[in-house]
Amino acid sequence: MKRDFSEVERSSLALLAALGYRVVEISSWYCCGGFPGATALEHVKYVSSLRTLSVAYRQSRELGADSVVTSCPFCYNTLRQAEQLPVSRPGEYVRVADYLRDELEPYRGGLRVLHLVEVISARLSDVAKLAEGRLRGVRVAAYYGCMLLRPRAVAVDNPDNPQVIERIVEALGAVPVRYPYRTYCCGSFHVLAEPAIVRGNTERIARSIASSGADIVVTPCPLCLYNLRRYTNLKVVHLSELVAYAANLREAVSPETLKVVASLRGET
Amino acid sequence: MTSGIEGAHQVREYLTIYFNGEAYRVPKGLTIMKALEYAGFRFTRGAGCRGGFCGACPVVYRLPGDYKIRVGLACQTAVVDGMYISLVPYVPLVEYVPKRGELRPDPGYVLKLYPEISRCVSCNACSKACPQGLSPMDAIQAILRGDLKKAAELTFDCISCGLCSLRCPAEIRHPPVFRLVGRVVGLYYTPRSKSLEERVREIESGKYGKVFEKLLSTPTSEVRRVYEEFLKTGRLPQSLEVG
Amino acid sequence: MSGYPPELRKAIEVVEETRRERLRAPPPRRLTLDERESIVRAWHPDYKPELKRALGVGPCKGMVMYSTIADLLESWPLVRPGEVDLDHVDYDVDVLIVGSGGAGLAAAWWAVEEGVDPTGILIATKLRLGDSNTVKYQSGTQAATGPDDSPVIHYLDTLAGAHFTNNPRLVRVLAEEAPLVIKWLEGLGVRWSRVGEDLERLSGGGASRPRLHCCGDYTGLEVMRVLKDEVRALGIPVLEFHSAIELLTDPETGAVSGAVLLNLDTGEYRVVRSKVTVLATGGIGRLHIAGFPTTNHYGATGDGLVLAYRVGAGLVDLDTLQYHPTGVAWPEAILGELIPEKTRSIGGQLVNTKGQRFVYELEPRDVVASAIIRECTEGRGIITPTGTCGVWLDTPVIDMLKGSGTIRRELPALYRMFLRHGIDITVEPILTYPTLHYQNGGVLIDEWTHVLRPSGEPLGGLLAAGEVTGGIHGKNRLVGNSTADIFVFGRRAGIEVSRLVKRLPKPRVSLKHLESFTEELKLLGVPESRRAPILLPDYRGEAVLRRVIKL
Amino acid sequence: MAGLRLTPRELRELIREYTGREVTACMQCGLCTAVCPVASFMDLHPAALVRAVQLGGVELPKLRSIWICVSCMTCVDKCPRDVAPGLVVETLRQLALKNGVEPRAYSQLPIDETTPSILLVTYSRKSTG
Repeated sequence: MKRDFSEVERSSLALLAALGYRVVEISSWYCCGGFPGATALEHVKYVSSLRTLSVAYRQSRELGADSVVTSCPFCYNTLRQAEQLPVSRPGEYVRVADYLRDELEPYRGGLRVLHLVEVISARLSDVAKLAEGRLRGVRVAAYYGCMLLRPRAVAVDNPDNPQVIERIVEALGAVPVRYPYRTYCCGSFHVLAEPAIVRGNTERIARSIASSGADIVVTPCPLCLYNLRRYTNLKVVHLSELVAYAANLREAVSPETLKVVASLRGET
Repeated sequence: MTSGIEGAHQVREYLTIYFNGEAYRVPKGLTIMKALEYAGFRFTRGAGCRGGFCGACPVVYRLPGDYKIRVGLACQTAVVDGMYISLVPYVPLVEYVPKRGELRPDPGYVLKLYPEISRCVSCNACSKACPQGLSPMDAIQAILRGDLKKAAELTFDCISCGLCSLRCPAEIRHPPVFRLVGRVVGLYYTPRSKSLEERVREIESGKYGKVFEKLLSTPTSEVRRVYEEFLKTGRLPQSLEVG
Repeated sequence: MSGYPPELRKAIEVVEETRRERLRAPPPRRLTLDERESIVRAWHPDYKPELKRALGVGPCKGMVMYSTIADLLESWPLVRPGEVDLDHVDYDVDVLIVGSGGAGLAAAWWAVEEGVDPTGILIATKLRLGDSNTVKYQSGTQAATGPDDSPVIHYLDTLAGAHFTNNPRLVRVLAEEAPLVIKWLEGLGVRWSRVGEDLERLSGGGASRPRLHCCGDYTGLEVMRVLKDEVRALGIPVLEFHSAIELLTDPETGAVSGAVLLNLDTGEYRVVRSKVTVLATGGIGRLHIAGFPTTNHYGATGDGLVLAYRVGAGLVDLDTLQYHPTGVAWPEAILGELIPEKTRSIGGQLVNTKGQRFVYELEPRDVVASAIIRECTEGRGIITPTGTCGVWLDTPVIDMLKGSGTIRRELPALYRMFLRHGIDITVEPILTYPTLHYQNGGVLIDEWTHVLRPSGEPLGGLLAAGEVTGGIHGKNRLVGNSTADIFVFGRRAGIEVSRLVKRLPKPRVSLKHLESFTEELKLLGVPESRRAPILLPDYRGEAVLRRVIKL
Repeated sequence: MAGLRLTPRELRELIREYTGREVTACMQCGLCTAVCPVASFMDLHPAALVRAVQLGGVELPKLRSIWICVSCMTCVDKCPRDVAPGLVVETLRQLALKNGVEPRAYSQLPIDETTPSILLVTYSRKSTG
């Protein structure tokens, strides 16, 4: 994300600061690999997230923090599943923990893994105050993607009918718009080798959003953002950027997003 | 007082090492390279600077009764009794050779040439295999995040021995990647020295020509006196001052 | 667990006792020029007549030099005229570069830069591309790039450092063009160490201004990986593990017209015909002259001297060698490896068994080496368990003077080298004794790297650059001048190649020059078993060597 | 390549061991195929794939479905019999990858300087062994 979607990191950090949180980057964290190990055959895929959690846990003792926040749904999904590993799949956990033990004290529990959307939805009144109706009347369609909702054990909200982003939109003073394909997969990594899949899925999503009369689409996932922007002409921005814009943190919002939002209100 | 050449051994303790499965009695205190030579092997490949700089002599070994695979440089690792040694004279790392002027300052350029970096599962096997004690994993992670400067700093002391790549489950070719990152950072992220540019301009304008011609035509004894004077005062005589 | 055995740990206590006092006291006084010469004359191996003799063959017959080098030059060729089929030329090129260290690669790069077609160049190297002494150099390259410095002062330092025995014309080229090569390498992306925006310049022995340019502690490695990358990017053909064993000459003119290479893997020979040949074969440390260990790389066996001498080249200053004052004296595993001069530049102190400093650490190299040999010979050195002698180089004082972490930051390679043997140089001092480091003299060349006959007349078709050449450093080289030499004269060789290639015709090849040479060897009664170039040193144990059957 | 020639029974045991699910529990209700966002691009849609595993095993080198599945886990979430088709696919995919079968060669991918790291990483995790 630091390389390709730095605007998401910038706006998220600004937003968390505006909400009064002291955020410290984990001293050494490791690429989560995107997909957690679905089967017992893939426990090696938990090495990076468990090591990241171990470092975060040690750091949290020093800072008196109790949770890990990320803006990326992939990182959230893998870290959350890793956090649950000692309980959910103890056999695999022990193998990975033993492997890490000659490097550092492996994570055993005591940290909460949160996605940015959960942090915002816990502070809706404050967000509303910050927003001061900057987005009043704007019709916003929320596109969730997959990694925040499935598997169910790590979902931030009810996977069939999530409301968390819609509630945030309302807090911003905008109008949430619902449509059938909110949790439909955008085609993910197929954009690289099987683009037809992504074109098919994103067009279906775009048609559904268009019929719902939304002015702008907001998504929490950088890869969905990449796919939607590439194959549709939807006005789509990352959730953290929209909320940051609404909270008047303009310097933390990328120029492209500012242009998109400006075009909504007919501002010059 | 011996001059310290290898041959000058007093009473020596001996120990046994195993090379290619064969046992050899060699003097204690030698490096693996010197011990094998003592035992009668002559290196053509797998030896280079003999000082720990060129990465020609990676070696993999196990100690008796210990499952751990250990690594080192044959020219820098002292022999241990019961050591099981196998030399790695060549690590197959198919390298992309960029043409002149093709290097780009953009992390995407590195990923385009070596996309397998994104297969890194952060298992840290590479760091355990680094005889220089570096962390190739942290460098690969830095590249994935687009922080080429940090990756270059972490791998400055890398001698391209290739042992990390031998242990990497994602089959990443670390040495060529780190060389490429080093070149890109050297070319695009390192400031050019202004004083150096100034001095080169002076030299190319022939500014020092006259003084050198004068010095070349001055008898050595005179030049020696000028230098002795210079050592005391720290200044050249007026006649040799450059304009 | 310290890597030192009990008896050495006891000797360290003496060093620790005097450390506090030494930190306060000023360093020993700098010697005057006369004092320098007297200590060198008294203790330096260069002034031990029993190590030397007159050369018995060839154009420089009668010249006094180290006996080991004389033996090398008075050896039978590896190739006998009948054995080699010269009609079948394997590689027909414009320029053959023998050796792929700093000089060889600089020559190759600049030849292409000045217009030579890369495919017309062939680099033949004994080991891998880039395996050389250059890879190992740490203390940096001397070049007068600083505002308070000037090439004129660098010129005078170099002359004085060599006790005015070097060729002023060559020294001028070195001093005047050293900044150009630093700029050239910076342009290629070499990451010279920096202080803020500007280059970091360290002081070195014999240099009256700080002008050593380093790349951290891996200067040679950084420069060479950039040059190797460039040479590969230019598409210049390279033959690795191909050692030049004999030059070829034009039967009429005697000009050099190529070489016979030996494939070290397969044992086959290859015939190369080239309009110009550049010798960049490096030094001779691996001959272990006077029984000294060496800092040199595995292939530094002085092949270039033999090849050039047999075709009539002049030689100079082979009665002098540079013994780097601070080689590793203990542990045995890394005996003779380099402890870079930077260790002393940033504060390391030389201390004898009584815990006293006995010489100003940044005197020229031959002076410091002589002082250490004096201390050891007069019993103020430590005898190690393996029979070698050494004085202490007190490294912990560096962190005390410059702040903790300085050693780890400035000398990571040295720190790593000793830590591998259980010695932490930030806490414990290290034992040091001079080690054979550099071949001051070598093949006679002019300002454009043409190899000269003893008469001074250029020998056609043959250039030489780098440590193999002589005349630039006279009887003693200053720190950092060797790498300045290989890049400055490597560059000039490349430029000269581009001029020669345009006008030289395709030469004829022969081994005619061997006829007169082998005649003299027969006259001198040199045994046929003594053959050169030796390509690689033979370190097999005595027990093995006694029973080896040469197939 | 030995791992590719498993009998149906061996495959079922492997799936039980790696996913903790019984592939025989599937009653072919087809819900997984209905909710799968990429089913239309597959040669064996999820329900058909589970059926194939139940009956006769699969020809891994030729099977395309395992490369099309994006692990969005919707089918796992919806399956009334907890057969977790997504995990069945994942087991087959890992089996293939670990035996050297890959959907396409890395070098032919249209990767350029703008391809985001997140895309490369997710693609590699699912399509390279």
